[in-house]
Amino acid sequence: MVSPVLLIAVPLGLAFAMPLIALISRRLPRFVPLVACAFNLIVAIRLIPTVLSAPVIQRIGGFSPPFCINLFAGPVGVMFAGLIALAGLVIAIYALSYIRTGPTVRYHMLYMLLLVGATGVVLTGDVFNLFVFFEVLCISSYALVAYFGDRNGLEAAAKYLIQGAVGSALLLMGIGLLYGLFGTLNMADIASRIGSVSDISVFVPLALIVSGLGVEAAIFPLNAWLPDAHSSAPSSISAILSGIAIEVGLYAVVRMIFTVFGATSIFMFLLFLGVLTVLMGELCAFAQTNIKRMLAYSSIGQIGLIVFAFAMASTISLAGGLFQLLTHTLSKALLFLAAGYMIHRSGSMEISSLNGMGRRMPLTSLAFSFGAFSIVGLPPFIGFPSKFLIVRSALEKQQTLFTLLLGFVLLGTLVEGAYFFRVVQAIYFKKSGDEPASRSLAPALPLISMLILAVLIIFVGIYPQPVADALSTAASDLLDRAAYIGSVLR
Amino acid sequence: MDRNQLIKWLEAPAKMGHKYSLHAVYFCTGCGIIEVPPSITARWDAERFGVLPTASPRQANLFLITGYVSVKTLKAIIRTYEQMPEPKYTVGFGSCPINGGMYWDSYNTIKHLDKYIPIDGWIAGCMPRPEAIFVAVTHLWTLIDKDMADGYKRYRKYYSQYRANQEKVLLGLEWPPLFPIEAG
Amino acid sequence: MMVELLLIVAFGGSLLTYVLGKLSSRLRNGFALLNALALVIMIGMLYGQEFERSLPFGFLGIQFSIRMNMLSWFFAATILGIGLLAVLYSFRYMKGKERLDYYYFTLLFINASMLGTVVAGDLLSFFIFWEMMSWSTYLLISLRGGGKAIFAGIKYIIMSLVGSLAMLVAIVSLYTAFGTVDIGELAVHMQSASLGLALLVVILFSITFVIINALWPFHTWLPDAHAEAVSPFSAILSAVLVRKGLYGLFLLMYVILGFSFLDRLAVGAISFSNVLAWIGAITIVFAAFRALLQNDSKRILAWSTVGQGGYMVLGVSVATSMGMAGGTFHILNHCIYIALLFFVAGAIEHRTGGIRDLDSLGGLIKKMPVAFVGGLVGIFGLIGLPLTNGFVSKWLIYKSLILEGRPFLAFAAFLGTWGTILYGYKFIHNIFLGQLPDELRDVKRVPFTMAVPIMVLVVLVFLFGVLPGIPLSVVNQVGTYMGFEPLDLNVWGIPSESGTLNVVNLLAAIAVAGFLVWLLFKTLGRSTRVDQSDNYAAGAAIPRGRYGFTREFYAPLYRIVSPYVKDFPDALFLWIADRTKALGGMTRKIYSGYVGSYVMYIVLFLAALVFVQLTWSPW
Amino acid sequence: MRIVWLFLSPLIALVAGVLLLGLSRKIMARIHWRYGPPLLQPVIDIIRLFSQRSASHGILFDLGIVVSLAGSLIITLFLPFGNIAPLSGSGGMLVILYMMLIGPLGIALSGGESGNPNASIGISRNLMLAIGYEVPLLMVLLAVMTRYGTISIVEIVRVQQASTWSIASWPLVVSGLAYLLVMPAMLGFRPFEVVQAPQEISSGPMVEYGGSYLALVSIQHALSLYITISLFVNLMLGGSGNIVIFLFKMLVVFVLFLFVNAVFPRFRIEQAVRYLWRWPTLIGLIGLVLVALVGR
Amino acid sequence: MSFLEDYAYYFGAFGLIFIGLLIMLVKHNLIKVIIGLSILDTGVNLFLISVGYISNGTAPIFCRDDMDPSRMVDPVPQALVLTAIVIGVAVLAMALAIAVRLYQRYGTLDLRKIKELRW
Repeated sequence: MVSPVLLIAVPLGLAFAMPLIALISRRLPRFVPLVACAFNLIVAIRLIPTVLSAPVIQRIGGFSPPFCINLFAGPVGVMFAGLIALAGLVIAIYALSYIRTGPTVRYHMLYMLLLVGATGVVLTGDVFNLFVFFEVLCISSYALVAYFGDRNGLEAAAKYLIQGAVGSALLLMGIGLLYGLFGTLNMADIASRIGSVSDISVFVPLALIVSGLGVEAAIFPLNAWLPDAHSSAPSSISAILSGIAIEVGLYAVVRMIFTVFGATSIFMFLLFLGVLTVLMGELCAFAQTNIKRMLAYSSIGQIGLIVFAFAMASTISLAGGLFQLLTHTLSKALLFLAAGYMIHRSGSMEISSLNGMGRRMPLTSLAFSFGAFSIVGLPPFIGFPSKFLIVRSALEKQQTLFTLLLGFVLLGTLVEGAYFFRVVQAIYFKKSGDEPASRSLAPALPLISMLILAVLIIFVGIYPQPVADALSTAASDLLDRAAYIGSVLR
Repeated sequence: MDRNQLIKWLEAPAKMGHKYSLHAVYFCTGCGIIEVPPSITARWDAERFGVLPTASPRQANLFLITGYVSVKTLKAIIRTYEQMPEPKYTVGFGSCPINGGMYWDSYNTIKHLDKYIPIDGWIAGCMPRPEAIFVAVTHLWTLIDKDMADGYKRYRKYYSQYRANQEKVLLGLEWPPLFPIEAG
Repeated sequence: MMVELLLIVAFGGSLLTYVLGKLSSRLRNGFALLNALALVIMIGMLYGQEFERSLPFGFLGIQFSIRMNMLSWFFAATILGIGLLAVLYSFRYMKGKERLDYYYFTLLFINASMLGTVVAGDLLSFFIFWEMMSWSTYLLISLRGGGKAIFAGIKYIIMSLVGSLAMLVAIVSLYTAFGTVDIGELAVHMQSASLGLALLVVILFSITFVIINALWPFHTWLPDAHAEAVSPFSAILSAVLVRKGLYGLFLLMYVILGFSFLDRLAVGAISFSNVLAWIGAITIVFAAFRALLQNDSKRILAWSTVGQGGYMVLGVSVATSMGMAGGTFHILNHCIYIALLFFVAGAIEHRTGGIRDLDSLGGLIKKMPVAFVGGLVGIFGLIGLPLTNGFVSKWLIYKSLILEGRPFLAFAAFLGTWGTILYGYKFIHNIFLGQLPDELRDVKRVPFTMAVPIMVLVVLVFLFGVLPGIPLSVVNQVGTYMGFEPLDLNVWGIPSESGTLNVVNLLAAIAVAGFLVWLLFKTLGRSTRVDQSDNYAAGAAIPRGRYGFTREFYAPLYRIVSPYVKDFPDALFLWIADRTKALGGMTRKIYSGYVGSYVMYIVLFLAALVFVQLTWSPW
Repeated sequence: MRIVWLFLSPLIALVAGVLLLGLSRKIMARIHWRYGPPLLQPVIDIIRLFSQRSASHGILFDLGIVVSLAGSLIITLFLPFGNIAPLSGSGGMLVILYMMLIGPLGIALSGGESGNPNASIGISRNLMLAIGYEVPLLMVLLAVMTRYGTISIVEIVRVQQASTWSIASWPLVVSGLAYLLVMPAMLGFRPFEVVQAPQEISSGPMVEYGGSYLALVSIQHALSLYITISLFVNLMLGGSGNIVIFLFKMLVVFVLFLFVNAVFPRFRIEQAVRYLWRWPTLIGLIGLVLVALVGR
Repeated sequence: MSFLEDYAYYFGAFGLIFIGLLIMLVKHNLIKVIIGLSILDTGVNLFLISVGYISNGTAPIFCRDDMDPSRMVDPVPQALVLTAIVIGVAVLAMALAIAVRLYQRYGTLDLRKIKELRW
């Protein structure tokens, strides 16, 4: 029986040991994230069978809940942890050759801290702990966005930081209010008492927390930092930000709303917000000429889709939302990684500079198109089952409103298809301008990481059944407040 | 249509056809063409003789050269003549095609048209009246009957001479020879 | 196991072709051909079998199944047949071009996906194959590169995406309503479905199928896509891929819903079949006149594909056994002659160095006799002259329309045929007839491997035209499968009390009359062959280079019709795309780059939450 | 008997057509106050043409003509002539409609092969004019077929003989009017003589025809005159059981349109198509709507 | 007065928060914005402290038997605030570091001029 604490403790320890490791050899720190992520992945996979039957509650400090800080390793948490480890691993492999300049030791350290923060957020059962992990995640990502220290990176980091800080201030205020109301910080405890106070007094912390976490989760209109940060960061960081950071933010929002507040009435608001986010994100992306900004806006659109799915609050829709989350993590990571090397090769982020890339970098281009197809939701890629589940859940509501909103969401998908297909065409069919079409592959390690993602995308796309089963367990875990409270406050 | 003719037609229907179906390409080279419209319209009605204007030399078997022939026109005349299907008959209309007429001393007028294409008959006059066309047509009938309207055969036979004459005055032709020219 | 094997061979073959291409191009070509041939043989062995069974795996809890019946077989046979010929044709056509491995792979993959759609036994796998077909087609349309091809590709994939999203919603609503997507089970369940659901499903499905079948007003992707794709693939697109839309309509109208059920959806005269029929009629006329205005050999053919789709829909929507037979048979016929025509256009393109502009061609009959015969026969089939296969199917369609008392629809069909004559003649005239331009003096003949598919199709056009009973018996079985009375058939035509068709009589009459006239012509006429420069030009010697009338062939008619047959739907869709982009440009202005406003958004969001709470107090 | 008629009816049609052609020249001449050629002048012309040596532009140049004439000959087998229609059971009106394409199409292919721009212009005019008059004509034919509920022309004739002529029966009278308006265009008579237009485009598609080619085209022309008028008589004037009466009806119709031919100048092709798509189409449409409303 | 006494901290806290937000909204200089952020943080921290504050309370330690638990100040918010301050400092340091680098790159701290990334 492995303990979920290891998921946090080991990487954290390794992160702080990084300067020491660097003393031994300058080349060694590069491999530390690899080791940590592989370890995390193994632990998470080992944990999954256990948590599918019953969640593992890890108490810290010997108290029993609600007084202690506890880790709640339920299906969702462990799956997220596994996902984070997986994405982290793949991107770490990519970064082995991608990150060569700059303070690489700090990069890897910050990277590990980012992953630790993300893992902590998804595993924690304590509201304040959530905040702390969030800050770990955020601060390391601020630094990582500005990693190259170029104009855009710094500007994006500054903007990200200001908005993120406002968001965390709001979050902290919300947590303070919650504590003031209930005198406890344990999620399960708060959840069990939430009915005891008036609606309006619950509303204020809810609003603060949703806005605070919403900044990180990039819900419209709190997402102004996202296109800047994602487009200016190093591609590996864009991938992890897009693939992990906003997902974790979303997870936090969902966890708070579903489990802690049980606020069913906010769903309608979130529903509209999700649709709005989809449309905004996709429309903005449609008008982009910068590939990374386009991908970043597309992330906004995907977030909208996930919010839309979550806000429908049925088992299937949650499973769909989680599946879409998985899709987005894998595909967007793949897209950013592939785009990173294509940008590296062409030296420009303009879409027009990718013309004819299919001949120059065949495998990278292939990976990019897999990612694009998957994001758009074409079979047999992973995007299709998730889209299928979301559509199914919307239609199972049997209400005109939901069908209508679904229509808008699909409209967003259409726009998404339009700009992704445009890029795929540019890559494969447009003639590159002056450069002779010499063929050069990306270095092997990034290719391996892209390959892993691509294989996963196709494999899950063809055979989604186990993932879908696991995710529907996770979804019911998210939905079932009583079970959550019961298992923590046992 | 007497009886003898009927028998003759049965013997040689083609000849009958050639005689009574003279479809003419009126080559409007000069002022002579002014006499043609009266001849084919209600006043004189050429159609009762089977004479009918056609639009294209391919459909015609009578070539009526109406008026003076300049060097430039000659080229078109030769081309048109060569495009007509055999058997074909040529009639020069008015004095100009015969000998240059009032343009006899012009540097640019063809005085001897029959040096360049074979002519089966001439209608003299300046202008000949429309009736003269019908006289010519009836004469042509007799010629056809006697197989004497053989301009097209002559053209074929003496093509190398004709071609040489044509090339001399026109300084070369743009189209290949109609018939093979034997060397020498 | 035969069908599973078929799919495995189809998909595996395409992948293997790609791999082999990396080794040797000869091996790849050989294998591609062999694969296509094997598929044809296998589908031949499947003739007449009818079964439905579920596969041992599924997708998200939905069991996959496959079915094979005459309907599937009919479509599968056309797909694989044309696929085989297209592969054969590609050898020379694509020779020396870039990315051949990719080309063959995608071509075979598209064929395999299309095969998948027709043998799919449940709507989900149908959808999956459908989507695979869509995106792989998109990947092949733009192969040629260049602005137009890329535009065509993006146009296609967006419209196709609209269709597939609509279909996805339809399929999922069926699934949520009945808990199954198996076609056979759905057919049973649908009879008890609520009208609202049925209406939704029918409308959504129809959008999809109308888009892929390129019926007005969703035809706009087709002319671009077909014109810009490489010719063997244009043939596949036009001949079989577009007709997946009809397969879908068959499934929807006759297999799943059943016609009696469709009739219940009618509001007065506005019934599904009526709407469909009128869409078909508009398509026919509109496409015919649009094709008149084109000046690109493949674009003309592409528009004709649009128009011919209208005929099929007309026939299908009449829903008598005769109309059905006509519509179904027309699918087969169109598949034959349009593939033929695209092959011919491709051969011309191949040999003249990529000329598709009808104004710069001419006189090629002397240079490319095989292509000419192919083109002429194809156009005859397209027009539907007697003794070609197009005649029989059109005859059936017209007759069913007239006998059903729908003269206006029949009028549209006839008018479309006349339009077809005009553009068909223009196609023939501007490419093959007239004067040979100087720059085309040394055009070579059609290469052998390209001539073989052309000749095969020529023979088929005549064979099915003279002995229509052979294909019609298959068509009859398709109709029977869908629940129609079988048509009374002979091998030479259709005996029926209200107007019979006897093609052999026609053949005999034409043969005898033609022979007699030929005899007369040969015995009495004497003619000498002349050069093209020996031509009447009012006595002038014609210019050496070019002396023909091809430009603005129907200029007076253009002047009359062009204001009325503008491609309004196309303009509308482009306008929408343009506006969407402008909207995107506008909306993204809110990300102004100034942090103060971003912080403001956060505050405003909070304020909005408070406002919502205070106004409606949902929490 | 049927075999005999199979060969006889094209011949009769041929003779009738050639006679009509001769008659037309004679009557036109009389209207012009000319004496005019003999009645058999077309025969003489054809004989002359056959005896001439002509130029050929290629195989299609020959074949097109042959196909065109053969196609025209065959239609006569489908059209009831009196009561005789040897092949009418092989496809009905639809086959006739399609077979009527073969004539112009054959000439178009043959003329196109000649490579003469005048021919191409003539052909394009021919096709444009065809689509011009086909619009109202198809409406008329569909009205007739829908009215009688059959596509068999023999059946149509039979019904008319049992009751009354189409042109005299109620809803079809409108269609009949439209038919009358498009008849000159179908016959190629003025004011629709744009296809040949000898003064303008040197007789259009026929510009390169000489000799036997022109002979065959003349025969085809004669046949198409016969076919067009015969179709009108069969569909609108009730055909006839009696050959003589049938021919008489044809003659009347023909002379009627000859008068139109004689007194009109020529439209430009645009004007022709505009005219055909305006009045005849409008009337034809009204006729079709009436038939659709009245039903069988 | 008891009302003011009880809630003065809250007013102070929210006042600081609003001042901080206002500065962030209206000031264009990055340093000033960071100062605003700091004030905002301080406000939030003050707010957290005041949640657990009891006037005239005692430390939450049972060192004598007669300690009244209801008079004890809640220790948890203090722990929270401690953490929050640390985090705030980290963010502040990060922000200032970025500001310095930004100034090196752009030569200005005016946020209206640092607008290369937009739309």
